[in-house]
Amino acid sequence: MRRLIGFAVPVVVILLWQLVKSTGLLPYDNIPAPSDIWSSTVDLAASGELLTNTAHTLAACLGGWALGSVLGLLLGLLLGLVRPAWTYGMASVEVLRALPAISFVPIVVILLAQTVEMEIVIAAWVAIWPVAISTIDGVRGVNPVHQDLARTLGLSPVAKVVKFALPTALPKIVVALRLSLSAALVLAIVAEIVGDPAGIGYALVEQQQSLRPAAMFSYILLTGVLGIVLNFILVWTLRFVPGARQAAGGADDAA
Amino acid sequence: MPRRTRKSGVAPLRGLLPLALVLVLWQVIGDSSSTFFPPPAAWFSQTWELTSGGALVEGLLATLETFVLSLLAATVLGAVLGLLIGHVPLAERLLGPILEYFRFLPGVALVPLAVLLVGYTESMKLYVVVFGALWPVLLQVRQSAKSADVVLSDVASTLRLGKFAAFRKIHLPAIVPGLLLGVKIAAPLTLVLVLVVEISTQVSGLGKLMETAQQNFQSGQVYGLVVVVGLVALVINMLVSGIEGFLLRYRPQN
Amino acid sequence: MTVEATAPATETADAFSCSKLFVEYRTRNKVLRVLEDVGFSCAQGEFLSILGPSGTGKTTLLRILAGLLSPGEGSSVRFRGKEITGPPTGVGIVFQNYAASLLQWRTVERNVALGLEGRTSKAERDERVREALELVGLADRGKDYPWQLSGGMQQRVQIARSLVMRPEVLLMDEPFGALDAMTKMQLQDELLKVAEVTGATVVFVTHDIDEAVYLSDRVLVLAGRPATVGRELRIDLPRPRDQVTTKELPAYLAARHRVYEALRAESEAQ
Amino acid sequence: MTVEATAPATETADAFSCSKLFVEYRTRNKVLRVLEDVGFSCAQGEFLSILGPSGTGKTTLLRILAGLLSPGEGSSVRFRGKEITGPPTGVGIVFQNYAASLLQWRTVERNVALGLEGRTSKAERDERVREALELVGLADRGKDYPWQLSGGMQQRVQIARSLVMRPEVLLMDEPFGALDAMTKMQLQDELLKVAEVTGATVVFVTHDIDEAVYLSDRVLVLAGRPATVGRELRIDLPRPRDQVTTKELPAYLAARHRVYEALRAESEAQ
Amino acid sequence: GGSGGSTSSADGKIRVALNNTNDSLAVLVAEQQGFFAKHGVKGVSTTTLNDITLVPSLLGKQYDLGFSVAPIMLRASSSGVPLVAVSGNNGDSPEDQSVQIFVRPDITDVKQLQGKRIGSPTLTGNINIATKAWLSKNGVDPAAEQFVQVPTPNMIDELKAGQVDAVEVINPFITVGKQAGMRSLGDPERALSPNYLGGTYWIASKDWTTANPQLADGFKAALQDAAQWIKANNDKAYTALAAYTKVTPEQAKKSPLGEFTTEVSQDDLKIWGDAMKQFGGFGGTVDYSKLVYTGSK
Ligand SMILES: Nc1ncnc2c1ncn2[C@@H]1O[C@H](COP(=O)(O)OP(=O)(O)OP(=O)(O)O)[C@@H](O)[C@H]1O
Ligand SMILES: Nc1ncnc2c1ncn2[C@@H]1O[C@H](COP(=O)(O)OP(=O)(O)OP(=O)(O)O)[C@@H](O)[C@H]1O
Ligand SMILES: [Mg+2]
Ligand SMILES: [Mg+2]
Repeated sequence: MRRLIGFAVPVVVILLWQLVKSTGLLPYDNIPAPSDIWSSTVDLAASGELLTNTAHTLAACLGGWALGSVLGLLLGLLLGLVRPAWTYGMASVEVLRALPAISFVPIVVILLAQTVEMEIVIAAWVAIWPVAISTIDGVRGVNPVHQDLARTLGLSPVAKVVKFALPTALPKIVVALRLSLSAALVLAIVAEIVGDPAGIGYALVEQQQSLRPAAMFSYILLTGVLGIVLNFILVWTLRFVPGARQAAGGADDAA
Repeated sequence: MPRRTRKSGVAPLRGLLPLALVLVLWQVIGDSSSTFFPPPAAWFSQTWELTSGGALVEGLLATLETFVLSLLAATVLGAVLGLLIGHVPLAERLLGPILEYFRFLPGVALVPLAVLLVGYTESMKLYVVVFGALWPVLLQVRQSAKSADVVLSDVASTLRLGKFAAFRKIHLPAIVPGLLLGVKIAAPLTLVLVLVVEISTQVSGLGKLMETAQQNFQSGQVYGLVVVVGLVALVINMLVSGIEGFLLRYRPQN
Repeated sequence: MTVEATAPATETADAFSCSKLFVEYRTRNKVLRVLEDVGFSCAQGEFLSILGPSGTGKTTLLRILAGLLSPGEGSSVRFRGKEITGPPTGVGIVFQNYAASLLQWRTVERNVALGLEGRTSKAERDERVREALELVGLADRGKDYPWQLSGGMQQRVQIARSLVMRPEVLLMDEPFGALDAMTKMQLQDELLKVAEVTGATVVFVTHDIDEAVYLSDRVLVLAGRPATVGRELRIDLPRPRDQVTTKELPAYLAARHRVYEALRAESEAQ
Repeated sequence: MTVEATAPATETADAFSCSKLFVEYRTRNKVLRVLEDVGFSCAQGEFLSILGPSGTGKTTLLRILAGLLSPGEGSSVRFRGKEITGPPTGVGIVFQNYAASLLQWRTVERNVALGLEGRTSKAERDERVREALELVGLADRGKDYPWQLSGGMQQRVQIARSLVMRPEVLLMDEPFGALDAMTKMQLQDELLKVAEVTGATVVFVTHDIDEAVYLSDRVLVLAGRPATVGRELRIDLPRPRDQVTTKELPAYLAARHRVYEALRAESEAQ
Repeated sequence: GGSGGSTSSADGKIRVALNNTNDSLAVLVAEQQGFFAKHGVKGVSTTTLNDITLVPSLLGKQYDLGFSVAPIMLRASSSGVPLVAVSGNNGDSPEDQSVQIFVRPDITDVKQLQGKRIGSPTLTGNINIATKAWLSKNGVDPAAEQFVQVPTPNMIDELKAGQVDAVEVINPFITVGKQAGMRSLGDPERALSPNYLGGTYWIASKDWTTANPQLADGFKAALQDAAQWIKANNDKAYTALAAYTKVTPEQAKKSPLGEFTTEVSQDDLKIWGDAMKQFGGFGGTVDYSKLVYTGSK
């Protein structure tokens, strides 16, 4: 019941929006009223179009996120734990992670065509960095007493990583996973807007060009909902990873 | 005592070696007549053309200005919101869901909306960029605030520090490492977002140059500008790492 | 459980008084009742020690007195006659987990100065910090960071931090636990001096029977599961006390014996 | 500084031997020399205690023996005749800062099992963990997380974690510091039993003179600034020892007195 | 999305990238009315985005043919991308106003646009080049204007909000603008040439036309048939278009269809090239004769 308070703010925002719209204070065609957005959402859902497009974008986002996160984790472990790798690689990573993925879309299109694989590559590219940087930061934060302990127990390098470095880094990695999830979703959509005519991103453009701004907003607002659902699933899944629960900030996050 | 790794530190420039190798390789085996994959020498010559009219410097300055302002705004806003929802349960319940929602909205799709409401101004760029760059700081700060040792809160309350003093002396320093991690993630992201906004509105900046080059099929220039962006990112990162080293100077060094 | 009769203190003269105090910790899969029907009072200016097996609830009790933890519904805990709702003024606390209680980003000096900032002039603050650090034998380590100190030194920084506030009430959780005999004795004497000069009330958790007897006016033994006040022993030794002469008094040895017996009896009764 | 003569042990029978050992900590603005010209050896199977004022360098010394810290250039530290370069196998350590040494994300059980994982079968591991937890009186707290335990309990978890490995050498830094007298005695006896049965060598840092005398074959007193081995005292008490009968022996009281005097003399000499 | 693959000559299949506007009507009709089949071509069309990824996807062999405009062709070709225009698209239609310059209510004359902010769909595109030529012809210095990139659907709103002073609008948004009472200052397209000027093409890579001349011929012939059919069956064409662009037939009918042609004129391309040099900062060299597909005969 107390969690319902979280709906207060959105409800107020929607009511205000509807109000300015119906009083004509906001005369722009490209900002439709919430009521219109709702009815167009219902139509899109009924036609099945919503589901198809969402499924496409979801596949691209999750594929990119999973690929990027795994690569980011491995990269982070390498750079965080192997000193020479950091010395002879970190600056390159700093350069790479600032490159705007969007300007690579045409090039990736040459290599992979306008396909979901292209979207996955673009989404993965942005998902790598938060995870890599957080992993580096996390594994280096292993408390000195724990470092001593791991050494006296004579643990293998792998055991040190699994039992000390990763759990220490976990809270930061969890946050990074959540960040890379949203980044992957946004970039999958961007890739659809400029590169691959499919999914939510293309639907946005298409609906707008077909003079249906309400339907376009349906997709934009749907994206946020999709994000919340994905995030909820992520946080929920993490409950089964030992130690990650506290890291994820508990169940309250899921709302 | 070699066993402790440095917790922070500026990445040495030797780290550019792998990238340099790739570029050299590209130059050697690349096809100089390729339209989309020209070798690095062509990047340089094509990009050099941009310096003649001052276009490159002008674009760089415009991008940097938006970047600096956006990163500052994103850091402050992210830290404030992160602390608020990390420490105040009511704020978390009230704002948590809507923030979580906003986090996933595709900022690029909102550019037209921002333009409509704010216009083709620098502040429009700022709003859009901050909207997208705020999250790493917010989430990391919130995480740090939540996981701060309870004993520290006990110290604050038994010393009867006022709310403000407790915040300034205990809660704020305790989130500094998390805040810095957030900024480290946010800084390149901010740069990317500035470029994306510039690319899609073509108001000014390196993004505008990049998009123009792309429309002109001057791939060499696109790559050259990408290199410029990478160098900017490297400098920014060194600054952030330097600040981190200074703020966390209390930590063990070895 | 026998409770030796003590003269009931008048309401206003009590620093603390508890009755029907109980505490439960709620964890994911169970509820752990730690304290049960704890009742005692501590007069103003009294030096009260709390002893008991590891894990009985001494730290828990101290946190309740400090207003950091609310006891179970129906418990009554009063400070100077008023129900405790939050940390009262004039109460200083020395935590058991000394390492976690120091601010890692502040030097020793600035850790000690923490509670004084904004409340005294800079000059007075510096002076008091210097005095406090001298008292605990760390005058020359003021500029170091906590991680550069040994365990015992960190504990002493914490003691200095609470003494520098000149509290009227001091709650101390095994403050001398990580100290060698010499340093410990020296700090015991300093503590007694401070308490006498300022008239401070001290509630002192320790595992060291000698220490409890040497310092206290009264000793509470917590025991049982959930724990309650098993015994209450008055220590009638003349003050000021002295490490050599007091400890040679037959009354000291007798008190020591009584406390030891009480502890053993309580532990075995479990 | 007087060093009482002890029979020089043969090279191979020594678990540890140090000579000309010194350590410096380099911090931003100064170099702090902590140990200077420390030389001693510890025979295999010996129980050696180290006493000394807070901040002398006991923890530092233990970390060097554990191979966790390299001493200054020119120092020699050998384990079984070989120069120490990293943590040797078969050495267990109990850290002074118990709160920091437990893994907060693992239950008590899994903290204790840590070193066994992948080295024994699951069944054997469970069995040994159960035994170790029983030994320290925490058999019923295996499923709890460290933050749900009291200070003394956390320290006991750490002890169980090192005992479960059945180490040939045990380095213990104030392991019983946060325990009440009863629990402490009980664990002292368990430790002696374990050491005897397994023939383990123990290097034991403590501030408790009684404890040092009761447990040890030999006591080293570290003192001075920088610290060195001020005294070395052999404790010739019959084994097995007993909390009541041993402590009533005149030899016990004499040894206790000697250690006390040595400590006082060293502290005052500073 | 579509799928990549090698050149598809053996089975007579051509893959055409369409955009989702009126411009794609001829291909649509050729497909639906069987004109492709009639000329021995198996057309597979995919709706995609008309922008910078088209040229890469032609080179990446994802598509064989795609819709493009003169400036893109010229720029790509001057940077060494071998492209040819297989067929024209929009033809001469005097009454059809395919581009309009809408302005804020307080602007009544072109001259007032001096130093103003103008929204354009693509800064380097044909519409913007034409607009610059038009401004220049009317005595306004295009170099003094601030051009910003605005997605066409947003133009009317931005004009309403006063964020831009003028916009370069194409259909169906011209109709939307007129209904909203916006003032138009006219069509800039005639500024470049008093006669009809072709500017939209179906393009392919040189490699593809060399390898598949029959397919290119067949494609062009099918479009020729389609153009005639559209002229004869305007109503049906509207219906097809409405279904394709997902608007109601009523909405579709509000935008005039105009003529379709398959002609590609080398001279027209040169006019574009000169205009781009004058107004678009274009400095490349182009061999115009190589840009035009002349057929297999
Ligand atoms: N946060 C908590 N959650 C759950 N149980 C707790 C918590 N804190 C303490 N306990 C439990 O409460 C009991 C009493 O703990 P407390 O720390 O008060 O003991 P203590 O008497 O101070 O022991 P010690 O002498 O070992 O410090 C212990 O069994 C402990 O496990
Ligand atoms: N990492 C460090 N950097 C700088 N100085 C240090 C460091 N660790 C310890 N010291 C200093 O070395 C000296 C010895 O420390 P150590 O921890 O060995 O003392 P100890 O004998 O174990 O004391 P205690 O009984 O209080 O635990 C102290 O003066 C301490 O301040
Ligand atoms: Mg306790
Ligand atoms: Mg120590």
